[in-house]
Amino acid sequence: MSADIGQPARIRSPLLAVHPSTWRTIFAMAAGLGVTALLILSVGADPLTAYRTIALGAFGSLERVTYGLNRATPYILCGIGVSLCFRAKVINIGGEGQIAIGGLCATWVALTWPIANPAIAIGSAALGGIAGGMIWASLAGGIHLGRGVNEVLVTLLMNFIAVLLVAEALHSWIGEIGAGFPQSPMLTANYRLPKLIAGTDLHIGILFALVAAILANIVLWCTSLGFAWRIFGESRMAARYAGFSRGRLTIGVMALAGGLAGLAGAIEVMGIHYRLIEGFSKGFGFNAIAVALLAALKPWAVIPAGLFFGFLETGTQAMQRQIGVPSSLVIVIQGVTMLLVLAAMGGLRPKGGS
Amino acid sequence: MAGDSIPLLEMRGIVKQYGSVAANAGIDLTVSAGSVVGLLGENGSGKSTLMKILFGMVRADSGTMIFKGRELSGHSPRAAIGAGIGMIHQHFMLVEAMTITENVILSLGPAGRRLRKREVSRLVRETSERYGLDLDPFAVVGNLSLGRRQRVEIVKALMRGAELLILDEPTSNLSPPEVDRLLSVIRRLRAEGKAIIFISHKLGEVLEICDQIVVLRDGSVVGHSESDACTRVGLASLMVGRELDEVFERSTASPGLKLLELHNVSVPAAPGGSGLSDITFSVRSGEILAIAGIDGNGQLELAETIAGLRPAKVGTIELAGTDITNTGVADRIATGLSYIPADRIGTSLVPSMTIGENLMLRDSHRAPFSVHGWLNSSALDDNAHGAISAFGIRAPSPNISTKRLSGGNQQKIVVARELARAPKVLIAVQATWGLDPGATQFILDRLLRLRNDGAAIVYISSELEEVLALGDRIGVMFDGRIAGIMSRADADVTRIGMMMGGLETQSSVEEIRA
Amino acid sequence: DYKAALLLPGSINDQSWNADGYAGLTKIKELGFETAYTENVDAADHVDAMRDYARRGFNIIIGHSGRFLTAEERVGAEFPNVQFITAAGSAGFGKNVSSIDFNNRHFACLIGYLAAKMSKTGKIGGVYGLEGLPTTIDHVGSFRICAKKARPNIQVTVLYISDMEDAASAKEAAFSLIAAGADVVAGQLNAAQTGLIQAAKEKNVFVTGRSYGQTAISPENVLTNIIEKWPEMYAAAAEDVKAGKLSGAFRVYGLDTPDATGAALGYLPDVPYNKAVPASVIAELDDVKQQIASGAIKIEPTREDARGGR
Amino acid sequence: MDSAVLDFLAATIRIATPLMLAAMGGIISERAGVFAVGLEGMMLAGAFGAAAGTFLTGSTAIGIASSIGCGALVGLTVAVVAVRFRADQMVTGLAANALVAGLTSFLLRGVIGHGRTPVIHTALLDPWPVPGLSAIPVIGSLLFQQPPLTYLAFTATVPLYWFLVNSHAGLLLRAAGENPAAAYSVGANPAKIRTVATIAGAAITGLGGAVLVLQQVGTFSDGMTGGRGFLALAAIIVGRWMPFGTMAACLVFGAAEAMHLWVQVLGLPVSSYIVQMLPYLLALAVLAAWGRSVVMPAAIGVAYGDPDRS
Ligand SMILES: Nc1ncnc2c1ncn2[C@@H]1O[C@H](COP(=O)(O)OP(=O)(O)OP(=O)(O)O)[C@@H](O)[C@H]1O
Ligand SMILES: Nc1ncnc2c1ncn2[C@@H]1O[C@H](COP(=O)(O)OP(=O)(O)OP(=O)(O)O)[C@@H](O)[C@H]1O
Ligand SMILES: [Mg+2]
Ligand SMILES: [Mg+2]
Repeated sequence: MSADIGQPARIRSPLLAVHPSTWRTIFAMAAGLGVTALLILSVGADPLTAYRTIALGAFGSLERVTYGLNRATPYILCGIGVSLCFRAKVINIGGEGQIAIGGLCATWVALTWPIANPAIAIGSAALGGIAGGMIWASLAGGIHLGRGVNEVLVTLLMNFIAVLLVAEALHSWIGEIGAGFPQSPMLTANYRLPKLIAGTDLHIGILFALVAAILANIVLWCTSLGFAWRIFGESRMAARYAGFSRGRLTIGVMALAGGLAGLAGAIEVMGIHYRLIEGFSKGFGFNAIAVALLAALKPWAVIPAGLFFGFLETGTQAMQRQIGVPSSLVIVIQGVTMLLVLAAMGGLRPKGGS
Repeated sequence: MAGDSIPLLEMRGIVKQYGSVAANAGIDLTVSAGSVVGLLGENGSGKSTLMKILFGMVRADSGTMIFKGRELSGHSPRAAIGAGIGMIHQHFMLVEAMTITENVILSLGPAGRRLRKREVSRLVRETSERYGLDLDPFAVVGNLSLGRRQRVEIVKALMRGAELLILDEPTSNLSPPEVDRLLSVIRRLRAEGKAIIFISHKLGEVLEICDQIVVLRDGSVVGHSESDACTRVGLASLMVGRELDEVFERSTASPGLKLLELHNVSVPAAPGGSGLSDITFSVRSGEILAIAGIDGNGQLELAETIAGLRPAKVGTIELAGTDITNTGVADRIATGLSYIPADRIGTSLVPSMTIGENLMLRDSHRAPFSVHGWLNSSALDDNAHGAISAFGIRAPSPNISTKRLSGGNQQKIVVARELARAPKVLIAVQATWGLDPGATQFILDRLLRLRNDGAAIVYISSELEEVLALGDRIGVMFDGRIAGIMSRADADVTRIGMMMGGLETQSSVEEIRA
Repeated sequence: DYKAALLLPGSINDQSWNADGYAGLTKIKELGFETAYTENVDAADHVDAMRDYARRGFNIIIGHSGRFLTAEERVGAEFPNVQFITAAGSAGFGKNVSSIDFNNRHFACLIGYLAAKMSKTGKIGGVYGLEGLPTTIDHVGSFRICAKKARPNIQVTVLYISDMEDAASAKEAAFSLIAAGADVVAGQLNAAQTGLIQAAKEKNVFVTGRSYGQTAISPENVLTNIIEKWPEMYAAAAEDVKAGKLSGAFRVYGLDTPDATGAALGYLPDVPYNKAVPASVIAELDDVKQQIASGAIKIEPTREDARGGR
Repeated sequence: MDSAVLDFLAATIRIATPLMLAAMGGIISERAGVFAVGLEGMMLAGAFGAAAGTFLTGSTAIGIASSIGCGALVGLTVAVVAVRFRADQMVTGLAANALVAGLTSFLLRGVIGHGRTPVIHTALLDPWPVPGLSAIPVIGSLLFQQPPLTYLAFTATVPLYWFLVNSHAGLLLRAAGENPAAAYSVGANPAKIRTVATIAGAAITGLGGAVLVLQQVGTFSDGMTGGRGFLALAAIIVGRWMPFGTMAACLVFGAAEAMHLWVQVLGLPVSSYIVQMLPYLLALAVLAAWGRSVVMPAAIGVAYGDPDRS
């Protein structure tokens, strides 16, 4: 998990006056385009058109951009938490479950209290989501510390449980009677996130994400808590020697990550669906991990990484609609792109095992 | 004279640049078969780097190496081993999760493939017994003390065998008797016509064992001569580049009130370690209690228990009158307890973090480093610059990660941090481990100053010299107990030696309580 | 020139639900429509995808699952002259957002009746997903009710599994039913349906499927399949649009809508049942059909009828 | 009733088998210091290989071989990105999972199906009764009448254990996973070891996918591994990176899965969603009772390159 990308990779030969990783990146991009071109040709479509539709699908119009931003929001929010956890070597892969619980709690708040003032309404639902995520994550942290169960396992298993909890809730007390799909009743207007740009679907969630990223960066680098987390992540023994409490640091970082994931869930509910629907969190958790690691666990870098994911998705999906390639091809293209970007970034990583 | 025979190894113009640091600035080194070459130099002068290059762990920027008439170019440890070069690394290359036997098998390379575990463990036992290194082949390395790990490295090297053996500070963690045994081993190897490169900061050893001595400073050779033409003082000043007065000043102690008191402290033994049984002693303000003992007799446990890293199951610990038996590490730091552990990498230092950050490792949540939880970066920088100049830490900037520092310089950071707190009580374990004479003296100096300023110091070391030089009272640990504590006046080496060996224990409790 | 777009929750590889939907789209194509489709549409993309198609002048946008209804309701309001259709939806909105479905009650009832009649042990079972959905309640409840109609003392055991695509765990579910004595296994899963067929094949008990392809897997053991006629239903809707008729209704096709029944039991394209089904049973089934069509039999399943377990 | 117990145990073994093969592969790669997050993808690739190979050639032997090959290919990909280019191992694994999920579906339709989905049905491997042993009254039918890959899954643990603990190669492998620098200093090449281990492990994991296709469902459907790769990963951790412990863990997971079906068959007053939580709650409970997990291979997940530039 070590991703201290701080130090620049050494320049191998004077001929390469450039950061070697630059070449790698260029190569990776070229390779990526090449591979995807072949795949696209294989289904009888024209790669250039495909690329154009991807680009247009991602950035073609203000509206397209807003979709990408909305898509990126949960990845960024949840990714920030993941990056902090991984920094502290607390391998929390419970993002999906925390998002699900967050969405559930936010919905519950929204459906239980008919608050008129939108600001208060949204605020309280968001807090509900945050609290839910925090509690769910802290629970995982508690089991991990209390019983010494590896955190990866606890969070993984609790993902399954969380998703089933949401299903159960939708099937029983929070579900909409007679709906054709497991979903809650619609949220009232005052519980819907205001639009950032009128006439588009871009809701204010992205602002939360940006602010959170900046705050997280500040916490990590400018506070003694962040320092403690970094030490804790670098060496458990050093953390002990420094007198940090393993319990507090672990629960603390888990709770923070859970809160952010919970907020992401609340935002998906209040900003996208206006209701809780089954499987709304599907895959978000793992994407968030990918985003955080792609960002080399730097909270601020989670923003570009998250946007990369968001726009890659909107773009490739637009391509799927425009030139009718199978969705599987889209997934392949996303996978290939990611692997190549990773390989390119590898050059930035410090070498040496220990 | 060994020097006249055709050289086994010739290194010419070795250059290795680390960023702005010239670790090796064009070094020539010649070693002939059947001779021991001593490599001396301050911390950070480039010894380990040169050796790592020779062994293929690090690639030189330029320079040539000719071994047995063949040029070693772009080679790896595998090639080096193949060519007949062996190395004991300053920072151990051991797999902690594995047993000693498994580590040895690994080190044997392809040769180990055919060997059975049973045979190897037998060999390990034999070898360690023959050289008096006392190792349990089935012990898991992770549970071993530094001293034992050092022995494992030696056994590895001996069993692999090599025509040229590189020993990078092999004695740093050994007790005097172990050192003697190692030296006799080296003599035997030399007699067998093997060549040895011997790195140490202990001039006595070097003069005793080496045929030639090469002195490095700032990555270049500043002196090269037959050892019998050298004197301690001469070498020391050659290394440091200035005169070093050999014996250092120490005013007599003026003990004040008791700052640290242990009453019947007992701790159960952790796997592979020793426990503590019924430890009782006290240290007064302005007093140094130096504790000798063969590594692994509970010194580590004692230090950790006082520092708060191990709960004391039985007994009480008082710091300046307040009972700290059940308080955590942080509280003990706050009440003025400093701790310099033996284990540098990963415990007292975080290698991947910067010098500045490491210097505030244990005070990060206190002023000046942070106010209301906000880190104060200027305080961090000032502190770092201050420490770097005050302790002469060799580093281009306070913002480089400490893993780029030489062993000695790393230790200076730890000492700087723990002294900066102006502690009431200091627990120091092997504080001068791996430090060059200049640095060693510098640090012992600082400890004495701290004592003169009224702190109580517990100095734990397996180096008798140091213990005797430093302690106002001398204690000896054996098998998790205090075998005895005597005042500086009536400390005599043979008696201490007996105690260290568990052959004598002191009966009169009064003397302990004194 | 008319255009129709189809949004699918999964991949058309599944030889089941999504494949049916895709077949429906090809049928629309035959009617001279220009067609497009998107698979594996995540919840977060529903609105995006629909708007995009609507913008690009598609006249019919079909969401092939109840989960699309929310988004259609929303986007439908923005594009009043585009026909939005939710397959297996549960409601219509405004003038242009409609839901269509085949009548789960009718066909599940026939399956339940058939299963009960074919059982020797007096125990039958069914494996389903998404407990509690109206369509699921209709389907499972009717299965149980009609089984009891056929044989009051029959024991009906129902299992719900989380993943309707996971054939291996569906197979295990079937095994556990069979182990508990069931000798006829029904179910309504997606890709996982093949798991039921395999289990039945291995333990040599009767099973019902969802496509002729599943008959092919084990001709001896498959009694029949509920063949859903999405092509018909989509075609009907498409014709309306061509004729300029938009609909905001919730249409359910069943045995009581003779010209388009929405589904049918089929073993092979023109063979309704496995030859193992005695003529007498077939006669009874035809009779049941009549009564359902005429409304003589009314099936009103409740959550209780659709409960898991016995 | 003991027949019910037998059925339960049989189900446990069936469910555990694919997990075990996947996990054994995972152990090899993790012991060498490479996170096995890609198990899901390797397994899915193996399943695809088995289905495609058997479907195209009609020979299950070739199917098994190609499942090994496909698994290894994914391993190669992971190794190149995570070891050669030292990219983060966890995210590399996740990306590989995505890639395989898409590619298998794509190839199934695009290449084998020539644009439309082929209906793949493969014969299932027949049980190989062990002469003599299979005649033993109770356990005979349970343990010694299994299809070949099941025997393989169980017996593979023994040589794997021996390899890790006693063989020289195993020692090097573990060294690469515990302290690559030390391994390098004694002349080994950690990067090479990790590459080989990842590929070899992936090949074995691929067989786990083959089990799903050739021993259980006899067809390939998108994402048919349904998260089993991650369960296998969990089993490795529970089993503390040792074959026997991991085998036990897989059996526990299998038993939990089987049990939740049984609980449903018996019927509980709670909804199926609650019952479906059972396996996970049970796993958590077992782990919590188990107590603190040993620390994982020290250098797992730590990229290792030329220490010169450390
Ligand atoms: N800050 C600390 N304070 C007290 N004990 C600690 C601290 N850090 C680590 N330890 C101890 O060191 C051992 C190893 O630490 P480590 O945390 O890596 O184990 P772990 O099983 O990975 O748990 P975790 O993932 O929480 O670190 C643990 O058993 C723990 O008891
Ligand atoms: N990996 C590295 N990256 C950057 N600088 C390094 C690295 N290794 C060594 N150096 C620098 O090279 C110089 C020589 O280091 P080296 O370890 O060879 O000194 P040394 O003579 O062995 O010191 P000591 O006696 O303390 O072991 C030091 O200034 C050190 O900071
Ligand atoms: Mg851990
Ligand atoms: Mg050195």
